[in-house]
Amino acid sequence: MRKDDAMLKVDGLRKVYRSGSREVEALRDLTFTVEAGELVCLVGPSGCGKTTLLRCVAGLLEPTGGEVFVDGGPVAGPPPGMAVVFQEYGRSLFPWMSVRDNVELPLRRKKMPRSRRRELVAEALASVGLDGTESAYPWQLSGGMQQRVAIARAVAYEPTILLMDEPFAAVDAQTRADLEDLVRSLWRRLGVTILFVTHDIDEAVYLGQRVLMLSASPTVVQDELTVDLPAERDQLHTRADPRFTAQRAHVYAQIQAAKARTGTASGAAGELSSADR
Amino acid sequence: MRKDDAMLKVDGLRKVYRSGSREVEALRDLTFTVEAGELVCLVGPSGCGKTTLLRCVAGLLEPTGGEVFVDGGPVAGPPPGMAVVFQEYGRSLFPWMSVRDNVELPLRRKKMPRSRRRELVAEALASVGLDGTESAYPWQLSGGMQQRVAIARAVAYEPTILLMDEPFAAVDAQTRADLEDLVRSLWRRLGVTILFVTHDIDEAVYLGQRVLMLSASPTVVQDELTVDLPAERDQLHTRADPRFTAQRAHVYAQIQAAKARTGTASGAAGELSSADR
Amino acid sequence: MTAPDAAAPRTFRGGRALLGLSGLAGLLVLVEVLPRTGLVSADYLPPTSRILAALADEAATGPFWVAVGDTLTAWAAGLAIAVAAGVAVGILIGAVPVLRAVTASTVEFLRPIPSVALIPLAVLLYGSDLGSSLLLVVYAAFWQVLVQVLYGVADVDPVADETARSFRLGAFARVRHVLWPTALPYVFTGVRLAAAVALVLAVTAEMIIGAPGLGAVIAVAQTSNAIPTMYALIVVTGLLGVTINIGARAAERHFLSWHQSVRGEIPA
Amino acid sequence: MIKRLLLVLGLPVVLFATWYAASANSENFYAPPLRQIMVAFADTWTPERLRTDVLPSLARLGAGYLLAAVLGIALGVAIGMNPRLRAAFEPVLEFFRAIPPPVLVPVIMLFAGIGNGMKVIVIVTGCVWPVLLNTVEGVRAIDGVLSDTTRAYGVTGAARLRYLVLPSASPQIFAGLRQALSIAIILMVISEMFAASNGLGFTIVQFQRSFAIPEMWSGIILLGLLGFLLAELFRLGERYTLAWYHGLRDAQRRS
Amino acid sequence: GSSDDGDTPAAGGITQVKVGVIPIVDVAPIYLGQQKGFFKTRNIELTMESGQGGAAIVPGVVSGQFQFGFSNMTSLMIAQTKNVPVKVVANGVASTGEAGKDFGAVAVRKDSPITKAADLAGKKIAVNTLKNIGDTTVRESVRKAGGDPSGINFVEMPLPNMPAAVENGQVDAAWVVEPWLSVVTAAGGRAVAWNFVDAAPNLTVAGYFASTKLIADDPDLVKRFTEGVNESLAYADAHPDEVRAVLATYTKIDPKVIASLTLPKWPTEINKPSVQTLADLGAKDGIFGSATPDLSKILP
Ligand SMILES: Nc1ncnc2c1ncn2[C@@H]1O[C@H](COP(=O)(O)OP(=O)(O)OP(=O)(O)O)[C@@H](O)[C@H]1O
Ligand SMILES: Nc1ncnc2c1ncn2[C@@H]1O[C@H](COP(=O)(O)OP(=O)(O)OP(=O)(O)O)[C@@H](O)[C@H]1O
Ligand SMILES: [Mg+2]
Ligand SMILES: [Mg+2]
Repeated sequence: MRKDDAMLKVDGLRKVYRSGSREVEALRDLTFTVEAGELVCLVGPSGCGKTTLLRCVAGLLEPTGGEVFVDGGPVAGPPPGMAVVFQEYGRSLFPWMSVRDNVELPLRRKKMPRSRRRELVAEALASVGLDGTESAYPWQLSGGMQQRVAIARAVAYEPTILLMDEPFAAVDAQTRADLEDLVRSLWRRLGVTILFVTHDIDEAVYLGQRVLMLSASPTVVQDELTVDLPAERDQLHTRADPRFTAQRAHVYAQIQAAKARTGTASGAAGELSSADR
Repeated sequence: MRKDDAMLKVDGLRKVYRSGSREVEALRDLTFTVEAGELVCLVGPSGCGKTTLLRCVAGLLEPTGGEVFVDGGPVAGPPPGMAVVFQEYGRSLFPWMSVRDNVELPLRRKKMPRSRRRELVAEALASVGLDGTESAYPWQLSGGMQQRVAIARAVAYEPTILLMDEPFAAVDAQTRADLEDLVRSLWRRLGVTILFVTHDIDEAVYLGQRVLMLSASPTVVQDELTVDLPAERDQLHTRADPRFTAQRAHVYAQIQAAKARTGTASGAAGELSSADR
Repeated sequence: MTAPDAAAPRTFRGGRALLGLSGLAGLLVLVEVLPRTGLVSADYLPPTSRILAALADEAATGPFWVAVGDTLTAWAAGLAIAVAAGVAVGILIGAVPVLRAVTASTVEFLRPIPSVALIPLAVLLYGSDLGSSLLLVVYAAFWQVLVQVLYGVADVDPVADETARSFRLGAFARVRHVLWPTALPYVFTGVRLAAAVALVLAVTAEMIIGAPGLGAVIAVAQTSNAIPTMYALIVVTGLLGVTINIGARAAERHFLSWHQSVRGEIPA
Repeated sequence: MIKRLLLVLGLPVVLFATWYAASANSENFYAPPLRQIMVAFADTWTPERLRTDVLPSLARLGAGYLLAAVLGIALGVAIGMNPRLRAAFEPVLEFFRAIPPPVLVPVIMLFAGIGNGMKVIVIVTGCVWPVLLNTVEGVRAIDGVLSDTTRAYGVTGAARLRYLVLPSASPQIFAGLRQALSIAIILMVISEMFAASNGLGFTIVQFQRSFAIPEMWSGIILLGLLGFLLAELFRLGERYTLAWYHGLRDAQRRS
Repeated sequence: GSSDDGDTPAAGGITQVKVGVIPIVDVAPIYLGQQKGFFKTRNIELTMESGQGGAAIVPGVVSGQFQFGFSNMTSLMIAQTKNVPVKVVANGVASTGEAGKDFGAVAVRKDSPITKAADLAGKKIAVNTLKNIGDTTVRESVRKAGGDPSGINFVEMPLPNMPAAVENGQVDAAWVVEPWLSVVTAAGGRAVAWNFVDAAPNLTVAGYFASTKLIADDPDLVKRFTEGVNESLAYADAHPDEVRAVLATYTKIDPKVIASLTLPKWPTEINKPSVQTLADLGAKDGIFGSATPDLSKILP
């Protein structure tokens, strides 16, 4: 699309789920690019295919059509240096491992001394406000705490590309604000490329350099907004900025439009078709 | 606390989780009442014990101290006519049943003709924007769609008391607004007693007649706010109402205060203590 | 709950059958080659070709098919009883913790008692009728199902269980809609285990007690030193096992289409 | 503690008492009074007998069981993770699974001789199946999200096996190991029916053949006791290894 | 169960009788007699139940599931010492009494250094059942040949495995009966001791038995059965070709082997002194424990 040294390039991506006689076209035709070191937010109605897109980018799901390139090469399996925070945070934690081991697991592959690993783990847990829970099992934690463990795992991994699927859905407003700032500081410090799915339009505008808006299904990129806010952001001032308000209103209107077009008031159920029953 | 015909009375509730050498005091001392037909929202920092409280009220968890009364009687098991929307919506749907069967299952116990049951199921699914997915399995749906199935199940059940644990965490802003209105209309139409856990302060104020604010742990009721808004609410006008803004600011300040008191910036990890390791 | 039947899975299923056949063919070739290279004497392990010739001879006779029928009757009846009893008892014991605690020691005491040790008892009660075979088959297969069901029932997701409880589903509805589907994958493994054990015991009982069936024919072949025939009969037993498994797998694909183990393998 | 003892012993005591009463006047040669069996038990299973007959049996049992466990899990993981491998091997495995040990033993003797090796192999060929089948099914049932998580973070190879596959399948693997335990005891007896000159199974079969019926029953009781003891040991091991699993399930049920 | 189907005379006064047998050469006469109608004429309709040895047959007879059974004498004597309520009603099979021409022998492989019975001392010998007729008579063979039987290491092994075990050297020698004796010799193996012949002249090896209850309750049936068996035994002894023919009906022995295998003797009389000798041998080897069998209680 733009430059050629894009970190992530999605080209004509199409995904159809087939199981038995049921066929769902989750993604129709997606094309966009994310530069190295960019922070892009992705919004779109529930069920429009955001998770599907992320899983295709992560190399966990084979697209039906089109291609995904990460760092120049086509994606066949999960690219190295990638971290993912799954929407199903509870199920993405290993119930047989303590919180510490869960966060530490991906680090084991990285050649680093044990002490450094421990340090990274402790730092990451502290940064999500979970110090003291190291030896607990995930299922002994509350929903929001589990989600923060999953975030800590991604943070400790120090990835070069980070995919997050509604990572703050289960935490309270204050924690959410803190985590937003954590993600931004991480991004600025390490120069990570981030693709961030959220339902919160404020969050998308506050966090991102760009916001991609997906249509309801059949899903295409409906609109794209380059966020016109200073790189230095903070909860108090940025959110009070009139430009912020204007841009979130724009995104909101776009999403409304997307929904209106599919007919059903509040769902993305239109894409569900039954081939032969 | 107030009248004696309370639908729900929580009296000195205390819950300590014990497992091995780990001991967590999730709830220290909770006392409050919910009148029949009231809609009460519950907010509090992540990990403060909201889910624990809901599970005690639902009779699914034995309190360590204190008592819960529903409709005058002490709670021993799940009281009749109650529906719960669990925070772990994904795991609360049965993967071996189609969406339709999942929603229909609790209705089977109610004596009603099959056709009426089907009707209720179809209505409930339509009201959450999921018509067309009846024959899909839950794991074929997106996260937000799964959560809406869980909501539809509770709605179709036509309960007299409804407990909801962050029921809109996984849906987009527009759908969320629609679902909020659905809950309010349900409540007004059927006179259900609702206890609603949320992290979204706007949502708590928009939905509730009262908002209960829990402290970070050791958890007590930190504050309580009677929402001073007309019974007729709608997304556009209510949220623009200056009283609305004032009240959400109040709740926000209270929660900030709660967090500040526990020291850690963004967590509720303080309650985690290790008895002997 | 329809089995996947789109075009893609079908070709894979065809490929699966081919792969399975090639595995069996490999075994046949191995058994043909082993005696021919002299690694083992062909007198004691005849090559495939001679076994198959003996099999063809046997298959041409009427009594052979009667014996196969007898064995399958004992197998099917025994398995049905064992599975029904194992599932019923397993769910009962598994769902009621007190019962589980009370019966655990007795179950562990009874399980390791070999069916062969019960042969005199079986003969005492039923002579060499179907009854003796059934007794031994049921005794051995029952435990297989029971243990699987117990582990399966313990595997219920707490959130799913709480959901059912919060809607006050009755005991029966919870068993039917929550316990049973959760335990089903375990039950399937149990049934597959029990199916083979039942076949093994049916044949063994026939061999030792002389109840009519394949086992009795094998015993005659053994005591007559008719080695190719004996191997031919063993092959028949093995093939019965393979057939039974094909059936079990088909049933599994149908009834567990929702389960991770099945859906995980359908290319999305 | 006392409660647990009561739970463990309650039903067996009741059953034995019933048996005792019901058989007190038994005239049946093959179902002698329990009193007689108990006398025979004390006379038969002397420490000397335990050393010469039970110990060798236990050694063979242990060797066979461990071998079957290792083999079953290794093969099961390989087959469970690879659908094509499973398609190729399943029919052959099912073929062998259906062959009765009494038929298989003579064939095994052709290759393995008549020593302890043969008996261990017989035990392995019998009790590898529940472990294998359960491992295959357990591995197939690994949660998709967990599996995706390891893939996304590049946890592959041995680490994936150690941190994802084995723990995740372990509840079902334990179901298989539990099954295999009692089957191992049964096959110990069967293997000792052929070409043995000592061992628990040999002794029981010898009693049966020489019409020493009370002694035979006492041997069967000993087998049961052995099974019970091993199951208790097993339970301890399982409690330890699957602590997370039982914790996960108990925490929400009973706390 | 069908515990007393057999006792009740069926229509036309015919008695249904089940006999527990092992499908080997030894029981050829009863199959032949059945074919010839020797039992029909005595209003007995025979059904043969082929079990694999005493584990199934004796309990079957004791419980009345079978009316009669076939067993070797040593097993029956062991049963008697344990007071199993059974008693012999007819002779079963006997040794030919001729060394070199009996139906059972101790065989070794072609190149074995063992050439005579005395050489078996201290060797590993396979028998189909330990502590039974095989090991006691083999010990007697060695004893008579001047060897020391105490060091012999008997191992138990199914008969079908013995030819291979001898050839592979898994055992030094094996006590085999027909048809395996023919199989071993055909493969070049040699017989080095004729244990039945060495134990006693014209040894009675096995017999047909019934439960004492049946003998007391239905002496007439027992008498008819005994007569039928005796007629069959005599006929079989006199018509070896017909015996070989009937073998092809209930066994799957290779026709070439059937034609050449050594048949045992089927006298109608039980050789009581030889049974006494068996009892003495068994007692010497301690297979009866502390008891001694009482022949009067077991033989007719
Ligand atoms: N395994 C599957 N089999 C069949 N259909 C599926 C599967 N997974 C997802 N879908 C369908 O694909 C569509 C997109 O799903 P996806 O999970 O990508 O949505 P999403 O944008 O992440 O939604 P949400 O915001 O609710 O999480 C949905 O209609 C869903 O029903
Ligand atoms: N099964 C358990 N065993 C031990 N501790 C537990 C268990 N379940 C919850 N806890 C602890 O109890 C506390 C309260 O948990 P709870 O789930 O009630 O919080 P919550 O208010 O619902 O949080 P969130 O908003 O994040 O969902 C937490 O500190 C958690 O670690
Ligand atoms: Mg999603
Ligand atoms: Mg919660």
